[in-house]
Formats: sequence, structure tokens, C-alpha cells
Amino acid sequence: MVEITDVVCSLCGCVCDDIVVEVEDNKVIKVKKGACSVGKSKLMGHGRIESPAIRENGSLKDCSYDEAIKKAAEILAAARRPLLYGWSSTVCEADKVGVELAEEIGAVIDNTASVCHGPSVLAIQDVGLPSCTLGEVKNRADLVIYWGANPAAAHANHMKRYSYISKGYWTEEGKKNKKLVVVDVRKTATAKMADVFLQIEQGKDYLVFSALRAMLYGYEDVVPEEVGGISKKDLLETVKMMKEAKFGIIFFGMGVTHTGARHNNIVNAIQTTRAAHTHTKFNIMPMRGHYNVAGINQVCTWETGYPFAVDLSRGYAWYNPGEVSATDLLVRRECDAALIIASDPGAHFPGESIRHLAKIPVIQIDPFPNPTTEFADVVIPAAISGVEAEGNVYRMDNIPIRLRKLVDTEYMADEEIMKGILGEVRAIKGKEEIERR
Amino acid sequence: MVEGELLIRNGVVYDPINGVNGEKKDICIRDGKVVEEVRNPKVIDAEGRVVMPGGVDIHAHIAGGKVNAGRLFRPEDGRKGREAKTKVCRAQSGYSVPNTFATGYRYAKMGYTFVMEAAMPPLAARHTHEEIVDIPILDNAAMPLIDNNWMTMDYVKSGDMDLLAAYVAWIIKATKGYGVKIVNPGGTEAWAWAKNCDLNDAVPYFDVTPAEIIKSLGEANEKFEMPHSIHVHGNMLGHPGNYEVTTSTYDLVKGIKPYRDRPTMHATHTQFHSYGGTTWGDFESKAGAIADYVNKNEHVSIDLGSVILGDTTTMTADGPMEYSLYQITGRKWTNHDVELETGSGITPFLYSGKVSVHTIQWAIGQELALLIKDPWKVALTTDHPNAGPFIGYPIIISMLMSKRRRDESAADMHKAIYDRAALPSIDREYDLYEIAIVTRGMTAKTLGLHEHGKGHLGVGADGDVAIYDISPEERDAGRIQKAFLNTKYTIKGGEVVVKDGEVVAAPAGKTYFVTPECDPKLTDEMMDKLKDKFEHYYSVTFANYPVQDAYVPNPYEIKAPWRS
Amino acid sequence: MQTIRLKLKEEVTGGKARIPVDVDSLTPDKLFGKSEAEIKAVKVWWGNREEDTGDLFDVSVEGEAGSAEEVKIVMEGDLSRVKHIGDGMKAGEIEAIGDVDMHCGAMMSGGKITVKGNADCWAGREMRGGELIIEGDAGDNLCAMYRGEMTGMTGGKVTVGGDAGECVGQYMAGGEILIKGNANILTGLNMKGGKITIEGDAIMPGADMTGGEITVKGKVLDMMPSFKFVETTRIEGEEYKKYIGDLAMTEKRAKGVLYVK
Amino acid sequence: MGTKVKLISGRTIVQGQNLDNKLSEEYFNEVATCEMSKEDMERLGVAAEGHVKVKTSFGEVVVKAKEKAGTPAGIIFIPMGPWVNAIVSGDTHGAGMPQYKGIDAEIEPTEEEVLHVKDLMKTYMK
Repeated sequence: MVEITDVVCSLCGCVCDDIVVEVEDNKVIKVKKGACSVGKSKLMGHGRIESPAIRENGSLKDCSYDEAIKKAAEILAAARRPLLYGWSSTVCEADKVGVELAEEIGAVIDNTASVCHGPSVLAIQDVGLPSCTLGEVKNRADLVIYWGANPAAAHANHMKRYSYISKGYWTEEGKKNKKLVVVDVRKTATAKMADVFLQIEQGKDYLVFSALRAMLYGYEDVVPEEVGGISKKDLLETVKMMKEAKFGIIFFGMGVTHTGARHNNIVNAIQTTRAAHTHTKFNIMPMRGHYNVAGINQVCTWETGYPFAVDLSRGYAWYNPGEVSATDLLVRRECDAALIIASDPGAHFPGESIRHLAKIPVIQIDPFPNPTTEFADVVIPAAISGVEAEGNVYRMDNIPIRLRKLVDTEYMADEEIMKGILGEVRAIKGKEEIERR
Repeated sequence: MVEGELLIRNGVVYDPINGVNGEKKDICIRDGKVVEEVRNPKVIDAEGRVVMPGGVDIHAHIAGGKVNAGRLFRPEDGRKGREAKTKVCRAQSGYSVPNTFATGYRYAKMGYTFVMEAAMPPLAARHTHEEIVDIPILDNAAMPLIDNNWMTMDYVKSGDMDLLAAYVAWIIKATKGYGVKIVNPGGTEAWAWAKNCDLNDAVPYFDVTPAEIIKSLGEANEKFEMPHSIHVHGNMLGHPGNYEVTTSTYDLVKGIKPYRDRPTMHATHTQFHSYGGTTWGDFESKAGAIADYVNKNEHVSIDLGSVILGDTTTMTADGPMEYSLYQITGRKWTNHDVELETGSGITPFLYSGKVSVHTIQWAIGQELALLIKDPWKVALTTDHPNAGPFIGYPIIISMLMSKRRRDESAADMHKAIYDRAALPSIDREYDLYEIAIVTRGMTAKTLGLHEHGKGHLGVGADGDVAIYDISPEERDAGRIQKAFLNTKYTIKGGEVVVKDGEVVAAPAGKTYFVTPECDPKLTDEMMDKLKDKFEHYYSVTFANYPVQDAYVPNPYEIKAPWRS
Repeated sequence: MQTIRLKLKEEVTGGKARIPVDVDSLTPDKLFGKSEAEIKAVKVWWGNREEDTGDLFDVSVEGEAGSAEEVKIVMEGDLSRVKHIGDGMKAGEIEAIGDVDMHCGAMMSGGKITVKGNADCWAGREMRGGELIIEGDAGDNLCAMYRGEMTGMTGGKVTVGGDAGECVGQYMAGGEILIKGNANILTGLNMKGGKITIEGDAIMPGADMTGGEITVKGKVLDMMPSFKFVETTRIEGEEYKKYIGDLAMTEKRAKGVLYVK
Repeated sequence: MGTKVKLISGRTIVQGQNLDNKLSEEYFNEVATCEMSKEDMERLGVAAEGHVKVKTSFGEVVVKAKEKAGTPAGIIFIPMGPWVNAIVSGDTHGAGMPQYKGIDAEIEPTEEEVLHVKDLMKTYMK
């Protein structure tokens, strides 16, 4: 038995890095410390895709890695509008090869941000993002606001490690001297802990943000007695707490990005932060979901100029979520082949888009079988990043941390698989060019 | 580096480090290095053309968290510089915040082969290195921010310079960094509470002053054989009347003896620190006062931070400064404070020749270059992208070389340039030798890179060469600008990477980093305190903090022994 | 006058995948002076490959033109996957018969486009001048800015016969938009100049506006809570409440005017 | 005609624990469910684990009913996953993001079976 410390969790955007595990016979047998129940479940493992496979006459037939990679390359090289989607639950090293492949075949490359915090990115492109690292919150924040976010269910260690419950330099008494405000439609487990819970009418976030802004700027007289199901009195109380805080932080989740007004809700949340900043220190941060969704946004940005929904069909990057984002391409039936890596649109995309995905050739790269496997035409199993493979990832506050390899595996890592496909695609294209001459 | 021989024949060579001033000379390269002679070389005919060593940029923001945040929040900048991929080049985007590939290609086209990333937040150092690896052609290094760190301030307060040096050594090693970067010392920590610090204000809760931080880091730096001095972005950047803070900052390290023949402080983007007046209303140039100081003293070198008119993306670890700027413009604003260490702010900005303040700023950068007598104290920069994108360097070169061009430009600008700036009254024009100094000789020497093959063409130097398609007699500013934008040839490590303004090869560059070698006992003593910081205040563990070797696949290590 | 007829061949978008064709290279000013054979050879992007216009469209040319103003392009066939119709056009006329895909009339600075059907998102994006008539419905982001820009439409006139989607005229700085039906959420978001008239209903109009004028002749649902009532006034004989806003942008910048019945 | 409600989706702990285990019974039991207030359970006349059909203009799906305190009347919650996505709109309104929350829906008790994930996916392959 070997004990491994400082293990980095590859589940959610918290990327906890103080986990201790026990490894025996090349298997994680115990998670001793640090991980939440969701992270623990990830580290302990689940049933795997056992072999590369290619679909023939409706069912998957096992094959070698070489055969699957070759088949994948043939599909992609022949496509006129291929989509390369996923990238958030793997390491940056694999993402980089993905961007290179997208350029090589004139593909659209998109990542899970487009159905998660893509709207937050659009909002940042409109107004910017006054933010900080999670350690700043831990050391300084005396007012924590979770808006449309339920960390108790989605980021179980978040409050303990970084925000409301954590202890830091100016917050050594933990939650005792902090205030927690929760804004949500439902009284969630997080809401039950709050000093102030604002139960908002579904879909009215935008109006409430604008009301808060008007109040923060001193125009409370124009604000009506009730906005979005919240009384003016409660809004004024919240504004008072914001102004009196020494360091405030708003964490927002998909309660805001998934609802009507989408990215403009976030624009307004950021504008509210800016308004609060005229009184005191105020920051805002998206609660990123996957452990490396921030990372693929980073890689895609430094390599193409844009974080997601990038169309390279003309050889240069055209960026336009809402047009070349995965859901739109699929609902509009625009793409003719898709590579899905480290994500599961079969489970997480609207049915309308899955319908088209099920009709076109799909290559899936993933350690685990999932709904997407049900219609994938080429299935390539991958090593689990953070357990069987190492590499760089970016936490929700864009801090880069290197995942550790805990056990050996015979599965290929995402990066190797992607390099294999890129190599095969280049071979096909090279041959085509010789034939043209 | 490529194997084989190359002969650059009959060029007119400007190699200031070796005192070569416009001599017709052959350059011989074998296996990537300059040699005495070659036997069976590939030949490049440079007859009558200007030949210089590869350019060395001492200060630019090209890689890392805030650069990428700048790209991310400016898709409108991204679409300005789009170019489709080619057989050699990856797809390009961006003007003021180009993608990593465009950054490499565009610098190489201007004849540059080394660029220093000027600000690396230690906690996010892996990010900087990931991007550096994706910048083709160029060799790079990055300077970690060490001045607002709680560890630094603790030791400044206790006055324990040896332990401070031990921490400085550790963090440069942990980040695979190049030297000590200082940005608004104390002010960035204060900004975590939405405050700022002037040079002699006490930093909230830490009870030290920015002046003490700068002086202490200046001393700590010289305890090692560091190739570069401390690299300082002082307090009150961009504030009217800040020139006195600037010279007071220079004074802080006057008594410190450098380990070798170089200044003890490099003061960066000095344009932003040379302001007179009390408000934007009576704002005026004080470049003369700064130049006067630099002329009279030997312990300070500067770079310009010269303004390029047009739209750009400002970004700095100086969070409060970016906030002020955003309040002026009302445009988008990103801020990212980094726990226990530093911060950053980003906002787009348009420099307009119709606005009095911008016009004066535009003049100040050039005044500094022209009023400081010794070009070995001056580096050409735009603090890319803060005062303008690096792609504007050829414009500045043409301005420095042509009084006529400066006068023509001034005539189209706000008339404040005649009342509150000195530029129109300055007659000096740079020659090509001086241009070579401020773009490669001085920068390589100030960074200590001349001892590692950069910035010159002496035997043993790297085979990094720029061949510009102009004759030494050329005086036409337009033709000068054009030639410096796109070389006839750029050669990197003996390989032709640019030909006739097109990138023809894009090899990977190297990452330069310094390893200060500290007394192990001091390191151990420092470590207790450091580990405590990680245990209680950082959000990552001590073990997961240092940059792993995997992030530096093409390393070039420079050792900096302890000076006992 | 010259009429260029471009009819999209059925097989182009009739397959399992409906890959869009980008026709920003087919504007009156770009085709002016070209023969039929030359037009057929103009390249258009179809997915990741460039094709000849003549391979994707049936092309016919009638009459002569002395300038781009005299060129009229009639587009037919299934245009619902034809993007960038009239993108960047400077002069002349385009008539699109049927529903058109995204970016119709984007960046146009002159001439006239008539869509005899619906237009998908970003019609009239960053429009500088000219006229765009959409007889059916308009999608989202009509006359808005490109991602990250702080200026949308600056000039010209746009008329939508039916309804319009979200964020009509975002960051609009000049020109006129008339929506005869209803508009979805956030009409005139960040608007700083120009004029928008909604004959039907609107939801949360005028958010973050700092200039310009919005008139809603139907109902306003979810009125912004950060607008200040100024007075009651009459427009074309009908009574309207006049508001200024958006105070959420601070009073100094809140120079937008919103008329609500 | 069913009862009119607003549908929202989102994460749950058990859903998160089974992200890599979506073909399991545990995932099925957690995600093929519909949380609602006690009031709505009574209004619909449906018992815990009773089946309900949820319809939107984009489709319909059968899931198990579950009472959850803290859910306001008129709001139903289905954990993110294949079942709720069967009835989510793909229209992103020019933003790339489908509206996963705040969808107008109708809900009614039903005797129909809840489809297992593989069978649910088969409905897309026709």
C-alpha cells in the first residue's frame, strides 16, 4: 500500500489539491482525506469502456486503438463541417492537440462552456470581470453571496475550502464574522445556511440586479415596492450589507446562466459588482462546473483568440456563440460529423440536438460509457486524467494546477489519442494532395 | 538551432555590443552559433542591406493570465488581426492582444528573436509557461512578481535581508522565472481592499512602505549574481505629477552596489512615470526632469513605454491604476487579485491624437529617448500592449530617426504638444547604430543575456540575425518603418525563419530562467514561515505550487551563485 | 438596370446535414461589372471548402448596369442556410425570396435588402447605412454589435413586418428600427443613440440605455425598475408615459428616453 | 390537459457522484425524477415514486415524482440529464445556451413507464 498526498481532484471546478489516497495493486483503494463525496466517487472509479470499438450494422465491434484512430481520422478528414466538442474534463495538453486538429480539418471547436458558463464569457466580453483567486476570498471576504448557485450540491467543498466556512488571515474565526446571502428560486441546502435568503421569482434575476444597482448608486426612490418577488425592504437590507462589507464576493451559478436573459443576467451581475465597488471591495466569480472547463477556455483563447464556439472552416478563427456553438450547429443540423471528447452531449444536450447527433458519424473519446456511447460510431477509451494520466488544468479562478498520475494504465491518454488522430488526418490530407497533383 | 552552415555576405552590420557600427562584414554561422568562418555554407546575399543581431525586447506582456484575459474579453480585437493558417503558420488573430502564434510570427517578422514577458504572477506561473511554449520562434523568459508578496513584506518589516534573499531565490526557482519584478509595491496589496499606496505610505496591515520594499528587494537581488537588476514599475503610474515619485524611487537603490557592470534598477515604461501637472487639466511632460536624472546617474536604466496612437488593451499587475483608467473611459474592466502575491487589471484604451493628454503622453515616450544622452540607458518598448501593440515599434523607430516625421505628426495632433511637451523643440535624430542599441545591444546587456549569446554577433553568439531591406543611407521615414516591420530575412539559431516578410519556418523557442543559488541553511530557515503561509492562507498546497519541469520543454538555465 | 438571379440548387442543403453557404462575396458592388461566367466563378464558402458560385447556384444575368447602384440580385431557392446575404454591401439591391439565414445585411453601408420571409439572428449587425426590410420575423440580436464591440448599428433604416427576437438594437448608436409586431426581451439594451419603435409588445425594454429613444406602442411586460418617470406626453394623438434611464448606469449617463403607453 | 408549471433543471449530489456512471441504477433513480412541493404532489394526486408525464412544446417525458421541501408551488425540478433534456428547447436565442431553466411545462400523473437511459437514447435514433 502506498499513500499519495497532495492529490488533485479532477471532478469539479474547485480542483481541491490536498487529497490523500491509498493505492494498492495499482488501484486507488481509499480516499483518506480532502475529497467531497462526489470527488471521492470519481477517484474510486466506475465501470469503463473496455476496448476501442467501431459500429457495424448497428452494434459496436471491438477493435484495436490503431483501427479506431484510423477510422476516426477518415471520418473527420472527409467532413465538410465537422464539430469537435467537449474538452472540459481532460487536460490542457489534450486540448491543445484538439485546437490543432480543428485548424487542420477546418472544424468548429466548442467546449462544454457553451452549455454551462458560456453566457458568463459573453458577459465578460461585454463588461469585464472584477474578480480574484479563491484564496483572496478565503483570507478576506466578510460577505459571501451565492446567486443561482447551490454549492452544497454542485461544489461540495467550496464553502469549506474557499468561502463562507473557511478560515484565513482576516477571517480566522471562519463563518462567525461573515455574512452569507443566497439568492435562489428554491430553498436549497445552501439557502438554509444563509443569513439572508432572497427567494426570487423564476426568471426575474435581471430585474433584481438592476434594482440593486440603482440602489447602490443612490436612486432607491425609483425602485418599486417589489421586484422579482423580493420586497424593496429586503433589497435595501441587502444593499446595506453590501456597502458595509469590507470585502464582498458574488459567486453565481447556472441558476443565472441557464435562465431567460442568459448572458445579460451575468452582465447585470457584474454591473452590480461594479456598482458595489464604488463603496467597498467587491468581486464576482462564476462557479465553473468541470475541473478544466476554465482550462479549455484558456487554451482555446491563447491559441485561436477566442474561448469557445470557434469556427476554423476558413482557416482562421470566426467566433460566434449562438451561431457556431455546439447546440446551435446540431439543432440547425449544420454539422456532418462530430468528435466528442471528455463530455456527454447524449446526457446534457437538448433532445433536438441529440437527434441530429444520432444521425451523423460520431467519434467518442471517454474513459466511461454513457448515453453518447449509445449512438457513437467510433468509441475510443481513454485513461482517466488525474488518476491514470497527468497534465495541466485550470481551477474556476483560473489558477493552473497539475493533475497527478496515481496508477499505471494500459489505456491511452487523451493527448496521445488526439495526436494519433491528427497524425492520421495529416497522412490522409498528404495523400490527397499528391493525388491532386 | 539547426545543423549546418550559413554565410550572410556583404551586409552592413550594426552590432553595438561589439562596437561594430555600419561595417560591411560577413556573418558566419555554424550549428546555430556565430563562428569565425565557414567552409561549405548556404549563402545569403545581404549586399548593401542593414544587418543587426536578432532584436531583444526587454519588456512586453505576451503570455499568461492577464494577457489571455485581455484576449478573452476582446473578441473585437481578435477579429482585427485574422490570418488563415498556412503550411508553416497556425491561424492568427488579434491586434493589441494577438494569439500566441501571431505573437511569435509578428515579432520574428520585425527581426526580434527574444522577448521578456514582463509580469508573471507566481501562483499562475504555470499558465505563463504554457503560453510561452506556444509562442513559436522566439526565445522567452518571464519575471515573477515578488513585491506585494506577504513573505516579502514580512521580511522587509523584520529587516532580515538574508531571509528575504532566500525567499526571492526560492520563488524565482519555483516559478522558473528570470528576475525580480516589482509592480506598484504595496499598492497592489492595498488594492485588495480597494485602496492604493504612494511611495511612503504604509501598506495596510503590513506596516511597511513601498520605498522599503523596493530598497530591500534591490539589496536582496544583489546578493546573487543575478543577470538582471530589479525591474521596477513604480508607484503612482499614470498619475499627473508623478515624476517626483519616479526620481525618488530611483534614489532608493543609489547606494546599492550591483554585482557586475549594470544598473541596480531597471525602471520600466518610464513614459507613464514622467508626468507633471496636478490634474489631467494642467497635465504636462516632465520627461526632461527624468532624462536629467538618468543622464547624471549610472544606477538606473529605463525603457520607454512609448505611445502608439489607436486602440489598445491596457493590462498590468497595478490593479488600482486600471480601475482609475476604467473610471475615465467607462469601458469594460477586468480585475484579478492573486492571493498573497499580486493582482492585475485590464481595460481597453484608445490613444487619440486629438486629445491633449494622449498627445502629451505620445510626446513623452519619444522625448525620453531623445533627451537621455546615452542610448545604452534606454530600451525601446511600448510596454506592449499598454502604450500600444509591439507591432508599432517600427513607427517609433521611424520617429526617432526622423525629426521631419515627428514634426509632420505633431502638426496633426492636439496643439497641447507645443505648450506642454518638449518634443517639437528637439532636433536629435537616432542613427541605425543607436537604434541597434535600444532594440538589442542595451536590452541584451541589461538583461545579462549578452553573456548567453543574445543581442550581438560576436563569435559564439546565437545565430540570430535580422536583415532589413534598406540601405544605411535611407532617411525616408516611411521606408524605414516598412523595412523594420517586415525583414528581408530573420534568422533564428542559424535557421531562416522569415524571408521577404513571410514566415517560412516556425521552430520552437527556448525558455530562459535563472536559478539563484542560496545557502541551504537560509533556505531551511525561510521554509518554516513559507510552509505556514501555505498551510493557512494559500488555496493550493506547498507541494503543488512549484512549476514542474514539464512546463519548460526547451530550458536554458542561468545559474546565479550566492555572493558570499 | 441589371438583374442577377441566384437560385440555390436543391441538393446543397437537402441532405442529412444542412451545411450553410456564406455569400458575403455576392453583393451588388462585388458582382458589378462581372459577366455571367465570371459570376459563376466567384468563390463562396460552403463549410470548410470554397466552391464556385455556379456549382451551388443556378445563375442568370439580365440587362446591363452602369454602376453598382443599378445591380439587383434576386436570391431564390431554400435560403434558410444561406448566411451573410448582403454582408458588407455598399450599393445596389438584393431581394431574397424566402427565409434567410444569419447575418443578413450585416455591416451594410448602402443599398437596399428586402427579405420576403423571416431573417435569422444578427440581421443588420453593425449596419452603417442603407435599408433593410424583413417582411416576416427577425431573429435575435437584430442590428446589434459583434461580440465585445460597444457599438452596434450606427445608421440606416430597418423595418420588420413581424416579430423580433431578443436584444434588438443592442449598443445601437444611430439609425432607425421599426418592429411592427412584438419584440422579445431587452430591446435597446445598452442603446446610446438612434430610434426604435415597437408597434406591439416589449419585455424589459431599454435596460442599460444611455441615449437614444424607444417607443413601445403595445404593452410593456417587466418594466425595468431603474427608470425614472418624467411626464405624460402625447405622440400621434395617444398618451404615453415618458421615462428616462437607465439609472442603473448612474444618473450622469442615463440619457435614454423610453415612451410607454 | 396537465397542470401548468415552470420547469427547472440542475445538479444534485447523487447526480454528480454518478457523472461517470450514467448507465447505473443509482443514476436512473436519481435523475429520472421530478421534485416538487407537497402542495403540487397533492394537487396532482400523485404519490411518491408515482409516475408523471411532463410536456413542453419540445417534447414529453415520463419521470418519477418526488416531494422536496423548499420547492415553491408551481415549480418542478428535474436533475440535469437525459430525461429533462428530452423536453428542453434547443433554441439558444443567439447565445449558444439552451434554456435549461424556466421552461413552461405541463405535468400530469401517468401509468406509463419511465424509460431507461438506453431506451431513451433509442428514441433519437429513429
